[in-house]
Amino acid sequence: MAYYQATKDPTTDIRERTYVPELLHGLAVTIRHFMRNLFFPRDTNTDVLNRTGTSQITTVSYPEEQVTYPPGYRGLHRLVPREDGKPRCVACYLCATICPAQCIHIEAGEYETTDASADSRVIEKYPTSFVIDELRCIVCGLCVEACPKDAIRMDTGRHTPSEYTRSGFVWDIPRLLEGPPVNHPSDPWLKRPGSERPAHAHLEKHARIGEGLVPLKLPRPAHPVRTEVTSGPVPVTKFLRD
Amino acid sequence: MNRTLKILSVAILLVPGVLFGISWAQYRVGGWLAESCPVFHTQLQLCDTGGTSLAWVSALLFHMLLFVMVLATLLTVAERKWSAFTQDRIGPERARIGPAWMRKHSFGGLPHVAADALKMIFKENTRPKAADRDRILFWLGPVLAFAPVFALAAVIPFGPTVPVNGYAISAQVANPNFGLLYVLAIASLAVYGTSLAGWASNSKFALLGGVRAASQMISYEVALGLSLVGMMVAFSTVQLPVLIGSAAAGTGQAQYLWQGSVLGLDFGVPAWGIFLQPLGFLLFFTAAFAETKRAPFDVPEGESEIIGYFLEYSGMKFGTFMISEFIEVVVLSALITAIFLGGWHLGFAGDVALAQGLGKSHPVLYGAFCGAVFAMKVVFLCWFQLIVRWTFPRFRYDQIMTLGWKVLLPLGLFNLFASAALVLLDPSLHWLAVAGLLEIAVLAGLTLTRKAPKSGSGHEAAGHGTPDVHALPAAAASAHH
Amino acid sequence: MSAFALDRITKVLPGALLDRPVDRTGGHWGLVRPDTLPAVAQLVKSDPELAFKLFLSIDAVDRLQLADNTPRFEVVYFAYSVSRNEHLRLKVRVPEERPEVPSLAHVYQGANWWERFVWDFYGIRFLGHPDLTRILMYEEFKGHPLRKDYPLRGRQPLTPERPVEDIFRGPGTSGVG
Amino acid sequence: MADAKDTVPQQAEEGELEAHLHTKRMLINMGPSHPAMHGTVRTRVELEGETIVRAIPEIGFLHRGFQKSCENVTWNQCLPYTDRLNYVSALMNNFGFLKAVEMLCGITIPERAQYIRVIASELHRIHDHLTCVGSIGLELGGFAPFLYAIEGRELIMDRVTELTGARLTTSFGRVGGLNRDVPEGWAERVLKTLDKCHELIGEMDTLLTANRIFVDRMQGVGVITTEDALDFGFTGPCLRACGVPYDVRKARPYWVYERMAFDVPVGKNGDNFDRYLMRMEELKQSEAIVRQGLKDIPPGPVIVDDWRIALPPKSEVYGTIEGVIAHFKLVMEGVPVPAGEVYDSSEAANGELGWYLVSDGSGRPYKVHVRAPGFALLSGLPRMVEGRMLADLIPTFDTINMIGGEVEQ
Amino acid sequence: MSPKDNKPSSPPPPAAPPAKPAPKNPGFVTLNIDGKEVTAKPGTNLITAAKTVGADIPYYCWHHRLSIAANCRMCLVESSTSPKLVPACQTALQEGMSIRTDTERVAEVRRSVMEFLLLNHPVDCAICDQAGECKLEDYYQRLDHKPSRLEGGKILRNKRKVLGPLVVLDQERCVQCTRCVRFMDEVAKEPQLGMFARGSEEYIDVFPGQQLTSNYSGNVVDLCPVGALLNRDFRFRARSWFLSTVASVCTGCSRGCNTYVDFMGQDVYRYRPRENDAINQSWMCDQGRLSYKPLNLARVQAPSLGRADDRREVTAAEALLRATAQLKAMAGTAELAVLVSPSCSNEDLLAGLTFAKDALGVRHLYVGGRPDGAADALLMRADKNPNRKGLAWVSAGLGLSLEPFAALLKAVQAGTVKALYVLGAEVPVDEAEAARTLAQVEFIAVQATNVTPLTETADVVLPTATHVEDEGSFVQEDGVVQRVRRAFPPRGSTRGHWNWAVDIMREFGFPLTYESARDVFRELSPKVPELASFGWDSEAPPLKTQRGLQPLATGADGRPPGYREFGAPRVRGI
Repeated sequence: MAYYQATKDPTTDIRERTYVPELLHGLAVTIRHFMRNLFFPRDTNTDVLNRTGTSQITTVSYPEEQVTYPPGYRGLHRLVPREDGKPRCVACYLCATICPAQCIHIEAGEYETTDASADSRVIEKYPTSFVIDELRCIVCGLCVEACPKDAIRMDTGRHTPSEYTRSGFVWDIPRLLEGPPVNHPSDPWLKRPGSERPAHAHLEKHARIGEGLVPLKLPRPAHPVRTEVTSGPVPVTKFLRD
Repeated sequence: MNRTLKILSVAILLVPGVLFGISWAQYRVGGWLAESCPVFHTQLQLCDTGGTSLAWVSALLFHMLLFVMVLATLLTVAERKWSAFTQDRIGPERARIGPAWMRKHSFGGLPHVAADALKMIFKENTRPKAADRDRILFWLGPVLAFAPVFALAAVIPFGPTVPVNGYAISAQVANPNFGLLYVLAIASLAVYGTSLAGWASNSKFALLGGVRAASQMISYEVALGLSLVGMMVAFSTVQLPVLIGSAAAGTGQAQYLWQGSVLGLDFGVPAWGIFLQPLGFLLFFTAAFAETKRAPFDVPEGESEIIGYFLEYSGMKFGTFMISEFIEVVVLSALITAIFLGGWHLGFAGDVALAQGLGKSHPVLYGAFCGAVFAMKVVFLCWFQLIVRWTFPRFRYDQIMTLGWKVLLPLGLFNLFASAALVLLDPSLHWLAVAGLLEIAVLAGLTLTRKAPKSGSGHEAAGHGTPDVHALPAAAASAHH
Repeated sequence: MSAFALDRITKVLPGALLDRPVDRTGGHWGLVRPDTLPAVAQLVKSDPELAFKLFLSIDAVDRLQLADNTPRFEVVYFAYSVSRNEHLRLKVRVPEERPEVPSLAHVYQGANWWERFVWDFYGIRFLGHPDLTRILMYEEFKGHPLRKDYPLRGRQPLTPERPVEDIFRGPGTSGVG
Repeated sequence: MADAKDTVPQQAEEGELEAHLHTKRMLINMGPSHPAMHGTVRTRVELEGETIVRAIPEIGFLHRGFQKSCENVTWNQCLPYTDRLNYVSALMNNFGFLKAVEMLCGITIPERAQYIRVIASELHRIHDHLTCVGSIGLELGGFAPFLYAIEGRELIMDRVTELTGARLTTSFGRVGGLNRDVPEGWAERVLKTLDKCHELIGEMDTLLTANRIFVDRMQGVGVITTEDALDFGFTGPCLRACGVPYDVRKARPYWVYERMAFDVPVGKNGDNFDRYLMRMEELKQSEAIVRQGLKDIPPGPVIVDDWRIALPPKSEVYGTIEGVIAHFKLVMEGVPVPAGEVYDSSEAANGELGWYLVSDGSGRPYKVHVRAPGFALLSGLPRMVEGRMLADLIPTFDTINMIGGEVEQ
Repeated sequence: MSPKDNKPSSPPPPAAPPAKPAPKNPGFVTLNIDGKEVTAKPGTNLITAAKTVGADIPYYCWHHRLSIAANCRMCLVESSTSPKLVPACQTALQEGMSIRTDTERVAEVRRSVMEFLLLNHPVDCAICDQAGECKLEDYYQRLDHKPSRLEGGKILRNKRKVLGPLVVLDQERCVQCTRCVRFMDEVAKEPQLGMFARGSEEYIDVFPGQQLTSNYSGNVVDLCPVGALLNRDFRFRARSWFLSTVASVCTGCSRGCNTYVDFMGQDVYRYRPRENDAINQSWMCDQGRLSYKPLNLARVQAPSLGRADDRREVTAAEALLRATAQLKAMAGTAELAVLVSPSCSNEDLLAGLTFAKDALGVRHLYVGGRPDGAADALLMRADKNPNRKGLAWVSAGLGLSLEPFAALLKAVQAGTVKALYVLGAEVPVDEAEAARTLAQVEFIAVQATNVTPLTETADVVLPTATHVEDEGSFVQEDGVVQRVRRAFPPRGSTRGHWNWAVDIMREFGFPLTYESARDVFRELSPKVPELASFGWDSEAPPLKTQRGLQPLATGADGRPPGYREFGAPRVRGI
C-alpha cells in the first residue's frame, strides 16, 4: 500500500486543548534559537552549510561577505579571447539563434585579404559588433551551450553590475572580452601552414562548464551498467563513460 | 565566548546599573523638589498618595518620560533584533554612527533608534484625499491612541516610597485611592484612537481594522478587569503600592506565605500574585496582550489580511501608533510586575533583611535598588512579550471573541468566586496559595509530558506493507485497489 | 488513455463518437460529435465503471497550419478516473465560421475557468456557459492570441503606452555599438 | 427647476440618515498588490461584516503568453519558459515538460539521468512545500516558522545552484536527459542539507502543528468536499487532503519512482489543516526519496547518445565536422520531434502537471498546453472560502499554494 | 491506393534477368519503388520518380537541368537489375524493375558516402554562409549522425579564392560534385570553371588567367550544394535561417524571372531564382540578382512638399491635400500631363490610370521607365522595365493612348504642359537632364520609390512602396501575368502607387472603397480584357516557400526574430 492516512486532530489532546502547554513548547523553540544566537558568535563562513558553531544565524552580510558561486554558476557573460587578443567568436550567430530572450545582437565582418594578419587566420569572419543586452538576458545559459567555438562563457562568477541607464546594460566586445586566452588544438588558425598541426584532433580536452572533462568519444560498445556492491552510499561521482 | 561574556556583562552590570541610576536619581531629585517646594507637602506618610508633594514631577520625568519612553523606543529596535535572533538572522545592524572606530560596531542595532526616529519625523506626512473630510479626526487618531496608554504609567509605582530629606518620596506620579480602577478606565479610552483612525482614514481596510480593534479591545476590557479582582480580594485594596506591600512591614505581596531561612537569608514562598492567582495571571496576561493588539492578537493589524487601522498613516503619525504599541507593552509589563510578580520585591534572599537593614540606614539606596529590581522585571516581561509575538500565529477575529467571552470571562468569574471563597475561608491566603500552586503544578505537568509523535514521521511509521486502509475514507479506499 | 471508456461511450451513446484514433504514443482518444458532448461528459463522469470524476483541463488546438486543417478548431478535454487509473482525452472539432461548443460547466465545475480560457485564447464560444468572459487577457483585448493567424508580436496598445525615455532600441540609437 | 434643486440635498440628507438603517455589503479588493496574494492575483471579495459572501479571483496580471512563446521557439528553448511557470519548483516543470517531449519522441533517457531527475524533483518538492508551509505560518502571523522554512529552502537552493547553475530559474535538463552531471561532492552536501532541513521541519512542526491557535485557524477551514475537489480538478496534496489517493508517482510511476520506497499521505477532511499536514508529511517522504536516490544512483551517461536529439560533446563540436554539423542542426532547427500529439503528466509539488503537446514534425512545438495544477485550485477557491470569514481567505489561499506563474501562463 | 500485385518479399530480388515484360501501361514505364508501384514516362529520372512515392533519394551532383555526372555516389539504391547498388540519377527506368531505397544496405552506403565526403571537410559551419541550407548538414543529420572516425589532419587548400566579381570559392569545402563546371559549360556556355588535379587533391578552380565573369555566375552559388561557392554580395551579411522568404518576380528587366526574395525585417538581402520552366528555368542573371539593392537604399520614405530648399516633410494628408488642390485646378485641361512608368505593377497602373482618366481627365499618357540596356540570349532583356506589356494592356483597356517620353520633353519645352502627375519616377533618358527640363513645369506631383533627380524637383513627392512591400502582379514580355507576394509592411510612410492614386481620387470626390491591391484588381481588371481572366488569388505563389527552415513569422511591426529590440538590422556593405 502506497498511501497512508496522515490526517490527525491534535485538539483531542488535553495539552493541545488547554492552549498553554503546547504554546510553551513553541516558545521553547524560539527561546532556544534566541539564546543560541544571542550568546554565541556567528560563523562568518559564507558557505552556510559548512558553518560550525552554536549560533545558527545563516545570514550572509553582503557586501562584506560574499558567497562564492559554485563552479558552473551562470553569471555574467564573457567573450573568450584567443591568443592574439581577439575574441574567439566567429560570428556564427548560434547564440543569437538559441537565445530565447533574443538579447544578443551580432554583426559579422570579413578580414580583408590585404590584412597582413589574414594570412595565418583562416577564419576570415569575425564579429564587428557583438552586443548583449543584459537587461533582456534571462541567464538561461543556452548561448554557452550553443557556441561551437567556446567563445562565450558565463563563468565569471559575477552578476551584471548595476547601471544608471538602460544603455549601460548593453555590453559590447570591449566590455565582454575578458579572461585568459583559450586555444583548442582544433582551432583553425592553429591548423594552417606555419602553425603546428595537431597530432591528434581528438585529444583535446574541453571542460563544459561545471562538468569536468568530457572524454574522448569513440565508437564503443553499449555502456554496461556498473553496479557497486557496497553497503554505504555510493558517492555521486562524475559522469564516467568508461 | 567573548561575545557571551560581553553580553552577560552588559546584562548583569550595565542594564541594572542604569536602571539603578534612574531610580536613584528620581528619589534624589524628588527629595530635592519636595525640599525646595515644601508648600505642597503635608506630612510624612508612607503608602499614601505621592502627589501631595512636587516629587511627582520627578517621577514623571524619570519614570514616565525617561524609563517608559526610552524603553518603548528601544523596544522598536529590540523587537527587530530579538526577532532576528529567534529566526536565525542578524537583524538591524547597518545604521552606524560616530568616528571610524565606532563605525566598525553595530552596537546591537541601537543607532537604528535614531535612524528610525529621524525617518519617521522627516518622512512625508501624507493624508489620503478621502480622509480630508475628517482631517481633525484623522489627526486625533494617533493622539488618542498614544495619550491614554502613556497616562496609564502614572499610577504605576516604580519603587517603594522612601524618606528622602525627611520627605516621603514615592516612585509614582500619582497614587489615587481608586488605584487600579484608573488603569481600567483609562486603558479603555485607547480604543477611541484606533477606531477613529480606522474610520477617519476612509479606507475599507482601515475601517475593518478599526472595527476589529474596537470590538476586540472592548471585549477584553471585561476579562482584563475580572482577572484582577482576585488580587484585589486577596489584598483588599485597589491601590498598587498597597498591593505590592512592604517587605519591612511584611504586607502585600512582600509577605511570606511560608518562610524558611538558609544561611541567615530568609527564603520562602512570597505571596506574589502569580502564586496566588496563576489563573488570574494567565487571564490578565492574555487580555493584556489583546489590549496591546500584538500577535497572536494582532487582528486589527493582520498585516497579511487587512494591513490594519493605520494603513493610511505615514510619517510620525504612524510612528505614534507604533510607539504607543510599545508603550503599552512596557506599561502592561509594569502592571503585571506590580500585580503578579511582587513589584519591586526580590521575594527571596534577604529581601526582608535588606528592607530592614539598608531600608533604614540608606533609604535612597534601598529605594533605587528596588526600583532597579522592578525595572528588570519589566524588561524581562517586555522581552517575553516580544518572544511570544514572534512565535505564535494570530487568531481569527471570531476566535478572539470566542476566547474573550466564552473562555476568559467564565474562567475569570470562576477564578474570582473560587478565590473569594478561599480568601473567606482563610484570610491568611494559604489556601489560596495552595490552590494556585496546584494550578501551576498541573500546567507544568502537562507541559513536561509530551505526547509521543503520532504516526506522523512518515516512512517508518507508515510502515512498508502495514497499510492503514481502514483509515482511508471508503470512497478513496475503494478507488485504490 | 482509456480505450475502455471509448468502448463504453460507443455502446451507451451510439453515434456520439465520430472517430477514436490511437496516437503515435499509444494514447486513445475520441472525437465527439459536438452536440452530444454534455451527454458524453455526463456519462463518463457518472458511470460507476468509468467514474472520470477528476476533471483535468480543456484546451484547444488551432489546426490552421497542420496538414489536415478542416474543421479548424479542436477542443480537447482531459479527465481522469481514479478508480480506473486512466486518462480520457476527448476532442470536439468545430469550424472557424461557427466556433461553438456546448459548455460542460454544469457537468464539471472545473470546466468553467478552462472554457473561459479557451474562449479567451481561441475565440471558441461555449454555449450555456454562465459567464463566458476573458480570463487572462484584459477585457478590451481584440482578437484571440493563440490562434495561429494572430501575429506573434501583434501589439495592442488599446490603452496609451507610457513612453519610456531611455529604452534601448539597439546599437546605433544610443551611442553603443 | 429651483424647487428640484432645493429638494435634492434634503433628500440626500434623508438618504444618509436612512443609510444607517440599511447595511450593505462591502466590496474589497484583495490584490493585485497585497501581501498575501501570491504572484499578482486579485480577489474581489464581497463582505457582509467579516463574512465572505462572494469571492471572485481575477487572474491575468502575470500572463506572459507562455503558449504563444513556446509555439515559436524550439523544444529546448521552451525550457526557460517552463521555469517561470512554477518558479518555486522550476525543476519539476522542466522535467515534466521534457518527459512529455521524450514520450512524444519515443525515447528513454539514461538511468542516471532518471535518478538525477528524481532526486532534483524531490529536492524541489521539498523546496516548494517548505515555501508553502512557511508562508502559511507567515501569513497567519508566525514569522519564525516562515524563516525556518526559508532557511531550509535556501540550502536547497544552494544545492540546486550547484546542480544547475542557477538558483531559481534552473532551465535544467534537455530533451533526452540532462545537460550536465551532478558536481563532485554534491551528494554529501545534499545529505547534509537534508539533515538540516529535517531539524528545521521538526521545529516548524512544534511551532505550528501542535499549536492550538494554528490548529484553530486551519481546522475545518477552507473545506472542500471530495466531489467538489474532483470536479474542480484538484490534484496533488489538495486532492489527497480530501481523501483521494491519487499521486501520479504511484498511479503511473515514471523514471525510477517505482524503485523508491515511499508512501503518499492521504487526508480525510479536505480542510486547510489536512492540506498542511499532507505537505508536512510529503516533506518527510521526499527526504526519504532523495536519500534513497543518492544511495542507489548508478554511474553512466546523463543524456542519450543520439546526435539527433542531444548536442554532441563539446570536443566533437570543436574538432570534427560531424559534431559541428549535428550541433548546428540541433541549434538552428531544434530537436525534430516527430509529428503527433501526447498527453503526459507528472506529479509536481501542487499536483498533476499535465502537458498536451502537439508536434507537426518540425523543430518547434505546434501546441504546448500546460495543465497547471494551480489553475484548478484557484478556480475552486471561491467554493472554499464563501461563507467563511475574511481572515480564512488567507490560510486557504496559502494552502492551495497557487503560483501565479503557472496559473497565468 | 495502388494495387500491390508484385510486392517483393525480400529486398534483393532474384538476380536472374527476367524476360523483358510487356509494358503494363503502354507508353509509360511501370516499376516498383520501395514496394509502391510507380508509373512514369520513359526518360524520367529515377530520383524524380521516387519522389512521387515519397522516397527521398539524397544527391549532390545531380541537377535536373544539368547533365548527369553520377560522381557523388550519394544516390545509390538497390535495383533488381543489378547485384551492386546503382546510382539513381543515372539509372534508366525499366519496365518491371524493383528499386529499394530504404534498406539497411542503402543506408549503410549512404552513411559511408557521407563519411567520405566529410573526411576533408573543414570544421566551418560556424563561418560558412551555407549553414542552414547546406545539403551536407541536411544529409548528415538525416542519414549519418554518427561521430567522426577520422584520425589525423585534413587536407588543406585555398580557403578564399576570389573567382570573380560575385563569387568566392572555398576549395576546402568543395565536394567535387562539378555542378558548377557543368552549369558553366552547358547553360551559361562560358566554360570558365574546371576540375584540376586528381584523387583527393582534386579541386575546382577557374581556368588559369581567367575570372568567373559570366553574367550568370551567381547561379553557381545556388547550385553549389555546400558552402564552397559563395556570393560575395551576400557573404556574412545574414544567416540563412534568420531570413524569411517570399515568392516574387525580378523587376530588373522585362523577362520577369521568378525569384525568391530573402528578407529580414524590412530589408531584402538577396534574390534567388525560383523554378519556372517557361520563363527562367532555374536561373537568373547577375544583374537581376543585384537588382534588389534599390529596395533598401535611397528610398523616399516620407511625403514632402516644395522644391529644392523649400522641401519639407509633411504628413500624408497634407501632401494629398496639396496635390489635390493643384491637380483639381487643372483637371481636364491639356496643360495637365501624366507620366507613367512601365515599372509599376498592374494594380498600380489600374488605379493610377483610372485616376488619370477619370479624375484628371487626360486622354494620353507619356511613358517613362528605365532606359534600355544590355541583353543576352539566355535571360537578360534589353527592356529593363518589368511591366511594359501590362502598361500597354491597361492603357488600351482604359482607352488611353501612350506617347513616348520625348514627346513629353518636347511639350514641356514648348510650354504646353503646366502640371505633371508622375506615376513612377524612372525616365528613359539621363535623369538629371530630364529633371532640369521638367523643372519648367509649374507643378509636379511624383509618386516614387527612390530618390531621383526628378523627385528632387517635384512639388509634391508621395513615397511609394516597392513590389516586395505590396501584393501585385506584373506582365512579363511574353504576356505571362505573374503574381508577387508581399514580404513585409512598407517602409516608413510609403504606400503603393494604387493606394496614393485611390487616396487622391477620394480627395477628388470619388467614393472608392478599395482597401488593398486585391480590391483594386478585382474592381478594375474587368476593363482590361487580357487581365480579366487572371486568377489573382489562385495563381499566387504559395505563402510558405522557404525550403528547409521556416523562420519565425514576422510580426505586425515587421521586426524579425533575433532582433526584437534592436530595430531593423542595418544592411551593410551595399
